[in-house]
Amino acid sequence: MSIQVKFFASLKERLNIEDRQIATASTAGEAWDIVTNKAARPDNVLVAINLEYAAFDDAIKEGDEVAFFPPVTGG
Amino acid sequence: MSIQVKFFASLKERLNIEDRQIATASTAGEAWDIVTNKAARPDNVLVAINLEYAAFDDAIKEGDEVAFFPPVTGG
Amino acid sequence: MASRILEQAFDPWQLISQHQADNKLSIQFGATATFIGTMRDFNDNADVSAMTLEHYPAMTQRYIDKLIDEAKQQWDLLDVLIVHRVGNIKPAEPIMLIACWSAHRRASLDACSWLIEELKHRAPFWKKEVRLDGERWVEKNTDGL
Amino acid sequence: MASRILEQAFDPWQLISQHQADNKLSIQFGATATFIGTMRDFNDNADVSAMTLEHYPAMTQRYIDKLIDEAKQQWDLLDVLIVHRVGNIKPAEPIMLIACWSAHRRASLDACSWLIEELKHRAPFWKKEVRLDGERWVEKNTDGL
Repeated sequence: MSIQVKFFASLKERLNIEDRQIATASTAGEAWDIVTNKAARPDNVLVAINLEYAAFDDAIKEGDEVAFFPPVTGG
Repeated sequence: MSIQVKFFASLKERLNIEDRQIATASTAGEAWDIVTNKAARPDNVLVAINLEYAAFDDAIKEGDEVAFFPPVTGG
Repeated sequence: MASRILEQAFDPWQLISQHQADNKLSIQFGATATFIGTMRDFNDNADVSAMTLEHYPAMTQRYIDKLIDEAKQQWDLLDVLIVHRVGNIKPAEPIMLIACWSAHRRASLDACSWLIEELKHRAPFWKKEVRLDGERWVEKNTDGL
Repeated sequence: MASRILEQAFDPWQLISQHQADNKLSIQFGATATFIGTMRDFNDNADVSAMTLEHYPAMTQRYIDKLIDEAKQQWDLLDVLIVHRVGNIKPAEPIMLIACWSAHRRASLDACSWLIEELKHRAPFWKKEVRLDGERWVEKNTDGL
């Protein structure tokens, strides 16, 4: 078991990271720090844990999928 | 030249008048009285003169078309 | 901009699609809002098996065109299509079609809502229902429902 | 109720017509409100020649289905169809289709407006424009325009 970390759209391009697996992390914010090597978090970055909107401080566990992305612009 | 007087929908059925020509009348209300033989005016009856909403007191002249109808229920 | 009064049943999606193809709206429109009013088979809890829509032909066409002009003055619309059925109508047949095209969504959505209410409460159409208990003129459209 | 994410261009009127034919809405619906968002060829005054719509596949489908559930809780809806395009989009191609069916007009109109804003501001899609001056991610959807 591991934690899947995903990035989308402009954030994916800017950080040049699409998809990483990490062994463990206690919060979404810690997963961000591990994968981005503590890159500054843009103010408006959105977080989803297991396909639901969440916050950087929310707890995660092994097996979870954490995603980071910019404000959405669909429709 | 004369004045064309028309009735629609439930009003046409109730009065049993669809279309009449009268020689003259000074207002829409007078046209109503002439054609209906002074039938009582329902509270909610609508009036149009030359295809535009109007009032019973509005003036009409020869060549005009005056219509009376109940509240509309389209759409 | 177009308006039509039809005595025959119509396919609303086909008419909208055709109108859009016929009118070179080009690629300036970003939003299309439509509303279709369809005949239901019940009203006020009494089964309705058919409906007759009477209108005041000369005034109806003129009034609908006037509504389209007013909508164009109030909102930034690229095109409007209004189709209204008259005559004998069976359940599940469309009665009214309104389609509004605009660059941005708010104009087409707001114009469409406004046109619905104006058509229901001001345009000279009258519905008569054929019900289990006989024919009956509809006396009043519901408010905004 | 149905939602689809499509990678190919679609004909919105054909999809709505087909959905209505496939789903036995019978004769209980009196109102259908639809909204189509289409790609324009200009935005912020810079010519846009194409667009790429990225999304978060697993979350997108789930999120749209959740929006449909929420709309059904808020309004008395008989059916909802949502289609959203992803991938490479050319000007004049539809991006989003929302169709709501209800017995009375207010439910379908209000649900349609609400779903537009939710899809624009909450569903995980991202637009990247191909412009004369290069590619650019759209940073923010306009508020209610």
